Amino acid sequence: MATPPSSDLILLVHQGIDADALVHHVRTGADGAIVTFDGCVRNQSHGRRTLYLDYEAYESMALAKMGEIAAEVHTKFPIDRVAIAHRLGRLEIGETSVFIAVSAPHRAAAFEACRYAIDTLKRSVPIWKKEYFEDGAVWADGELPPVPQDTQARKSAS
Amino acid sequence: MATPPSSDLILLVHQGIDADALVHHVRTGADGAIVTFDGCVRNQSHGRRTLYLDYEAYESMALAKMGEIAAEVHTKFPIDRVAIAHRLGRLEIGETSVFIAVSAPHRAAAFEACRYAIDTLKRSVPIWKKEYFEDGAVWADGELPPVPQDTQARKSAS
Amino acid sequence: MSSVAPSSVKPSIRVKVLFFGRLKEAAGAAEEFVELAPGSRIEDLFAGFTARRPELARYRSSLVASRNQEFAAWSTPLDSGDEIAFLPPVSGG
Amino acid sequence: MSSVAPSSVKPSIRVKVLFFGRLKEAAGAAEEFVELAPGSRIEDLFAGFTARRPELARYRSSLVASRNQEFAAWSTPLDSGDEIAFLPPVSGG
Repeated sequence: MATPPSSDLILLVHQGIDADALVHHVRTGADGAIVTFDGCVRNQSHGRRTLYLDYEAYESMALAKMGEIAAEVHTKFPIDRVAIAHRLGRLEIGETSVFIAVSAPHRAAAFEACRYAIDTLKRSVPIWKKEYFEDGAVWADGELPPVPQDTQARKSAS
Repeated sequence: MATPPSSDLILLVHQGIDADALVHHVRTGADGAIVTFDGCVRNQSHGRRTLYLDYEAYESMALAKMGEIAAEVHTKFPIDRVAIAHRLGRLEIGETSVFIAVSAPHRAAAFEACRYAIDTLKRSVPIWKKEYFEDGAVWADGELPPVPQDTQARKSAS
Repeated sequence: MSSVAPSSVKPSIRVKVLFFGRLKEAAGAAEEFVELAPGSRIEDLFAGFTARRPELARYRSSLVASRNQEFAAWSTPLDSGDEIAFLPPVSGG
Repeated sequence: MSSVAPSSVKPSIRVKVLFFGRLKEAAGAAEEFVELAPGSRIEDLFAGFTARRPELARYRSSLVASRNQEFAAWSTPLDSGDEIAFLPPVSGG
């Protein structure tokens, strides 16, 4: 898989995400637009009051997948730089769990790339969220990442 | 015209825009997503090296129009809060000329509302940018805002 | 400077006019007060300026007008106390 | 625990297995090392776990596997030293 340009920043952190540092990282004199996405902890989920969340990750693979998303975004959109950070561990209401910043010469690409990055992250990066309520905890519903075609199986079955 | 909810923040500033304050303003425990747009000064325009920019506004009308955009965004998208700030006066390369933050329970609305707000601002808010190059200055090409149907003229012509 | 009905007995109306951007430079002023005959429209007001400064005429097709901070058609009638602005294509953001 | 060819003379292979999220709780472990017959596939590895813990079988249709940090089909053959993970639906962001 492609590796992201060294100008990109990909982080998993166990403390608060420093959003300003990520924005600073992507800002260059060549850019006319920076779009950011800040995913934050809501105080409720499906109508139940949330107390806090706990995120865990398959860290080495999550970092690799986040880097692949950054690389893919560069091939799909005329952008400049990408920064992606995801936080792990316990998060309180209002805290930022994921932050993505994309810089580009023009705004359309920055918006589209940032949206693509978070949509893809939610579908394909091995991170899991457990939601704690007053009466218990549940693993959040999620999405099954797409897996390569099962060509081996077809071959051995023929 | 509709006025924006008092929870929105609409600013014209003559110094640096405090992006953190705008993001802080829109963040509530009910939100899962905050999308921001940061429009910043590029180091070139159509291949000519830019030295700096100077923005002027019809301030009272610009504030009114920015407030209308915020109000309109609330009617079009299921979002929580909007903050819009535009800077005026001389801006150096890399500085932020406009900053928009939108919070929402879910990310799709936050992205769409933020994009709609900046697109509409660029089309309809009376602000003008003069670009200073090494060999002179020009008023940037712009867009003519849409104007109400000329019904009076038609009536008097009949 | 209006082309509408003579203002012999009627009192004139007085409006504030603002110019912005390249139009401000072309007009040589940012702000002016103008007296017009009652019944004058925004187009009459602008015609008065082009009569005085013919070079303004070439901006006519690439500007919009506002009346009291709302975009307004050229045919909009004026009232005393109105704030009228002539706005070149906007380029904020 | 593999259903493929007998490993009488061939050396066995050894892989590292990781469980995450609800699957980690169901498996009762986050990490394990497993010895299998050469030629074993990811599906054989998982079958070995369900033989030991039948309650894992119900996760089979709602998880994906990875081999060395890449998503991998169930039919993917294993090599000694592989890091295999079983991943429930992801919910980051």
